Amino acid sequence: MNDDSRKVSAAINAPAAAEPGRNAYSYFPGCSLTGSAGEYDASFRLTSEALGIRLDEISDWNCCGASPAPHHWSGNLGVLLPARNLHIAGDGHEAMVAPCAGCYNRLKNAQHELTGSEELREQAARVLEEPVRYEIEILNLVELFAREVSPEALAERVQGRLAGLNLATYYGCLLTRPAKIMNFDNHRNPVSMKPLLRATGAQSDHFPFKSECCGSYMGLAKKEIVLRASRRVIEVAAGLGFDAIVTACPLCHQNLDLRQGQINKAFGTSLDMPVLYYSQVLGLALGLGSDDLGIDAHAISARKLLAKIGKGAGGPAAATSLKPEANQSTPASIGTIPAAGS
Amino acid sequence: MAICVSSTVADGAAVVAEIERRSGERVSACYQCGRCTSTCTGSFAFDYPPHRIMRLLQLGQVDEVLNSRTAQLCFDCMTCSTRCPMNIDVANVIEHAKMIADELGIEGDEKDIRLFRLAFLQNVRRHGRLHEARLLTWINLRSFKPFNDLELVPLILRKKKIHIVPPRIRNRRLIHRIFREVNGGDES
Amino acid sequence: MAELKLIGFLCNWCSYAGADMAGTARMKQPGELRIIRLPCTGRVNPLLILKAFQQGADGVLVSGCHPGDCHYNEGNYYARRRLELLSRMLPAFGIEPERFHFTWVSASEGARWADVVTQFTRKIEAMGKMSGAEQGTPPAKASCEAGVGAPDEQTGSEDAVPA
Amino acid sequence: MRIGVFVCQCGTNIAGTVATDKVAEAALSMRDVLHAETLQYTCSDPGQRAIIDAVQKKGLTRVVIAACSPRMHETTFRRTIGQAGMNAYMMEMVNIREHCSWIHSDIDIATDKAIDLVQKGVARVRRQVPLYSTTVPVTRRVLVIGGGVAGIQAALDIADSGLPVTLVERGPTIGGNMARLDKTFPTLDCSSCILTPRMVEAKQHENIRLMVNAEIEQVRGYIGNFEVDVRKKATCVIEDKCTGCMICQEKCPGKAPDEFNAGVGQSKAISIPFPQAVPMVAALRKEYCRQFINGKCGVCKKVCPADAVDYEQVDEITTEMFGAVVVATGYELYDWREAYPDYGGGQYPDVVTSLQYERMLSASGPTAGHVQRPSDGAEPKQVVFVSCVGSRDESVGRPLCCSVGCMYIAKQAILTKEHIPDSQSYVFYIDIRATGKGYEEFTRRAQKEFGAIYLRGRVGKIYPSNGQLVVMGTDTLSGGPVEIEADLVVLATGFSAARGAGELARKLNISYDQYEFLSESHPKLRPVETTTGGIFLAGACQAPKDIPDSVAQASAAAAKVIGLLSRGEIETSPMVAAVDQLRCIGCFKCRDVCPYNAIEALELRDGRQVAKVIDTLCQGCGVCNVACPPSVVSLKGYTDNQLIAETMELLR
Repeated sequence: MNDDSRKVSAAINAPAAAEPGRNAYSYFPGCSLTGSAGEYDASFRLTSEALGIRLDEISDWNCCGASPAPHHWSGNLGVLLPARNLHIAGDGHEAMVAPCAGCYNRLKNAQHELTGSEELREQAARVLEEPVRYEIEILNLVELFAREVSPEALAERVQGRLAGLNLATYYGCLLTRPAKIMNFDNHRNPVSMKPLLRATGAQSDHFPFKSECCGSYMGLAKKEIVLRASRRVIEVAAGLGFDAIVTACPLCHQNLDLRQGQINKAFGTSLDMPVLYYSQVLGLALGLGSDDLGIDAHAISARKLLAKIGKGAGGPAAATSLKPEANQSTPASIGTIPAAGS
Repeated sequence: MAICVSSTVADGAAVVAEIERRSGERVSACYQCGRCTSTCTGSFAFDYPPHRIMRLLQLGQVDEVLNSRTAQLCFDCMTCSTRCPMNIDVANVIEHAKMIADELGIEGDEKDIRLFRLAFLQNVRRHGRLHEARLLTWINLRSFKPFNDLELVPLILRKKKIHIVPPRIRNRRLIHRIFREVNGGDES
Repeated sequence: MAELKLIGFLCNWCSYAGADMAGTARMKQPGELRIIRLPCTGRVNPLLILKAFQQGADGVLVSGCHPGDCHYNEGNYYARRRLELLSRMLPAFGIEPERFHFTWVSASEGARWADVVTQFTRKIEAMGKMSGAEQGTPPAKASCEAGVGAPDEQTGSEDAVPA
Repeated sequence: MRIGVFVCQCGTNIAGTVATDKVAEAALSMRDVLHAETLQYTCSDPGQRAIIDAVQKKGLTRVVIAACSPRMHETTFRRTIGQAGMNAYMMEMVNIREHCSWIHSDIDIATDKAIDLVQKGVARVRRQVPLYSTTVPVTRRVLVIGGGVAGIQAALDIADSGLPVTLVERGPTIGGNMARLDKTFPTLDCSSCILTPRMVEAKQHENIRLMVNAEIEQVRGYIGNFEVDVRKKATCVIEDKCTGCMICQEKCPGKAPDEFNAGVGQSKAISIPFPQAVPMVAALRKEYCRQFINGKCGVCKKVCPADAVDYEQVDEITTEMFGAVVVATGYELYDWREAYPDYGGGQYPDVVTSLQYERMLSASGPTAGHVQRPSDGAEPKQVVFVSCVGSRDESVGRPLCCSVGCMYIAKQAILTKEHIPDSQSYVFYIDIRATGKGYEEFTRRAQKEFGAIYLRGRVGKIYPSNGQLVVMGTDTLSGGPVEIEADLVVLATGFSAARGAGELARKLNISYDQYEFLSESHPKLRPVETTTGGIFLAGACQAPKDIPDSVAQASAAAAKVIGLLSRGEIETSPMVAAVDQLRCIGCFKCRDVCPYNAIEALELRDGRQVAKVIDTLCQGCGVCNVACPPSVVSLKGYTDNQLIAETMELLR
């Protein structure tokens, strides 16, 4: 299987491979990918390999600080922790890739702040005991694949392997916001995943909740926020007939997948929506094994979805039409939410 | 800058000015259309939805803002900022209100979220990386909710989503130095 | 340091009106710039600008209608050609080209005008006054006088005119 | 030389920041100044009298007035000194308000600057000579561009005064956007009932010539004498022959989008936009016509009983002279789709624009007045109106208020209830702007009598769910988010300038703003004039406007045109170029650069060829002045000597 996929990559990326260094990236996995999101790491490495992209993991990287660092220490903890990673990420690479949307966001924010403040650069230098290097280009995996893989080449190679699936692209918050720092295509309507997903033969209709929030890191401290926000994302996707939600963020994944059972329990729903990492979907399209890609490591089984692939069942009826299946003429509710915390 | 917190409009103005200075946003640009609130992810758990936070700041009522659940709970998803028709980064304003509340030692009622942030950073400070299992345990014990998320544990174990041994980086000294730097020498 | 002397040549239809609008909207601006009104930037003689520098201007700003919007159809295009050339020649006269700025501001762009004035003034402030050596360097002086000639007070035609 | 300087205090507008006494005092020490005084309001009657007094008592020969912008009051003060017996051009205004007191807060800085500016004005006026205007005859014909309600009103008013009018309309019929409306606020008059008679009147008026399917190609000339090329686009229908029987439309097999119905329903490749169109003439759209796409069809030609179809027809350009032009190009709805992905970006069929909804409400519309939602034809029971889409939204570059959205939403909410009695309308608004006569009462009625529920807040998101749409909004009055399940969502989209408005403005040489709305000469005192003499504005081409305001402005523009052309001839500006023919070397560089062809060759008696300025053509731009190698072309009022003197004075 893996030998096969190497050939795939050679075919897709023949011209790119000729340029030395261009498709070798410094790799920052981040804590989640070495912990609960191990399958994201595995699938990213495998897919990259199959696509002829070399990943060199940064040696001895540290936590980016995630959300708590910038929030609770006004003393620049949110800059200094990622600054060390930026500092050691270079090593002959022009760009680094951080598949975790949270890390990506922290790293880019830190870079932005370092660029704008002499004082911060001095502080970083004091801690690092040498002038801080922070200019390396920071990419997310969506951007990396968009840059390295042409939809035409991918389509030719995968021969519509994922035909019949309708995949909801889910970007969440951290990839795209704040817009002026992230510069991630169109922050109001991000579209970067779509061309490659379509190239796999899958359908990818407009998903109105693509940049709504899943509830972020509130899972541990204020679970009701996550359950409520994630429920809506999943419900809308299900209502529109999507087969799976595709994400590029371990935190989103955790909220949408791992907590889907909690959502069902809390709200009496029976949601059963597979949530896949973008790298897993591309890996599947490239013919990599679902075990290797860790599809199984998810709480919500993707078995039905896997069964669909290859059968070419013409695809599910797209739910873009708003014709009601049954005439549910329930009176519209105005759900005014009381101001006080419920 | 020393900040005197008071509910009087006159004194509130200084805090609002400080929030504006740090965030680079103008609260007076808000015309209360409420679009931030229309899709705010967490507002059902907040006491003031984002447009009311902006309004309170416009009126200099900083006491309400700094002590609000909103300031403590807003998790910076920035949905409001993306949609604001006046290009105000509302989340950024709330973020700075939160930081000023912290500096002033305002604890508020939402202990769990503070605990989470604290636990997270202690965890990182010790290992250089986050150890998720330890974070979960620590929070559950400290928040006196030992059974929170317990139903997930078998699932997590079955799906091999957890490491029992904490990950550690080699250069932990540097991490300690960073924490010392931001804590003004105090490493705790 | 003595006060900076900045001169702005503005066309009547777009930029002068834009500056009026900035005023009407009370948009505060630095106080160094003095505006001279012209019908069109096409009326701006490059030699006049050299003359201004020679006489001690620290910066000269010319502002007209946006390309395509000239009240006289194409005056601003003539201005652009002439003034770009001038800009390239300034170093030969010992004048830093940054001291000269040519831009477009429309009648509805009050905010833009305020911004242009502020930016330009800050830039010249940062550069400082023209050094004495630059003023009246022989080539500048020579061409200015050959071209437009110093105004002769006696040619002011008051006395020839029945009042 | 005896110069008088008058420093205006403009109440506290100037005196608040400029020490006007000091300015006057400083003026007294300037060369040839023998009178200086401050005046409280120079432009007022006592102010002007003070100037006349000083001129006459002290024998002043030149005047400098330091006050507001010359763009505001130059003509006022020229008249004043004219009354004092001086040549009107022996006056110079310096701007110490817009360019000084209003933009500075430091009194010393502002006062110094004001003194400098007065000094500059004195230097300039010392070199001024008297100038005299001439007159040119005017063409007593008028061009009206745009056949909406404003253009129709202006054309009728002007034509009624006896002046011939050519009304040029880009589309196949006059009537504009108003013809597409069902009812009008606040009276709920039937829009067609009040407009179509006016359309017919315009068609039948002996002084009006209608040109539909026509666009302005090029404009030359100036006030009183514009030479205009009009392109009459080929529609493959001979207008004079077509009887409007609509058989071609019936038989045409080529489907085409229905532009008149804002995309609701479909039309044919050859069609008449609507049954009350004026003129009642079919037009063919080649891009949808099988004859042109496939090269074979010819149905319309075959069935036309009047033999009016001509596939070989080509565009025609006609050139005419006009003394004045009224621009009434109107508006179109802002295209919201790109900017509002959160509202579905046009992907949800049941999210419609207000104009589409208007067509759905109209008895003459594609659904014959039965409100049906586009997705399935069902009658909507829950209708949500979303205000300010593409209005009051800086994040999409549209901070302006559309000025009519609040009113037409109220109207549509009322009509919804009338059409579907068991329906419920919800209106998301930010502020209700209802300032016209009877408007406030009207919006109250929508709520009180027709049960529309108004929610104060901007909608964040719309998404489909279970065959309905969920509208996520806010009610800031009750304090928090609100969600409504809707059958149909109507977006109150803002106004954009008509497509190509900026391009037309450039052809006409008039200014426009960043949204391509055309600019009036002065927002208060010259609201229908443009900065170009002889060209006037009417209706929503200038800014978003409702029907009464458009009609009022059209009549105002008509009055201006009639006033202008009633004189038969007009004064030209004397600030034109002049050639010193003794020193002219006959190189004709001036002629090459002149944008108005206002310079011709003149043979002197000694056989020398020299340049000569045609005063009536010269517009006074001064491009020739700069181009002249020996500097012998000079723009009166802006001579080299004057400009150099101003410059030198500022650099003393």
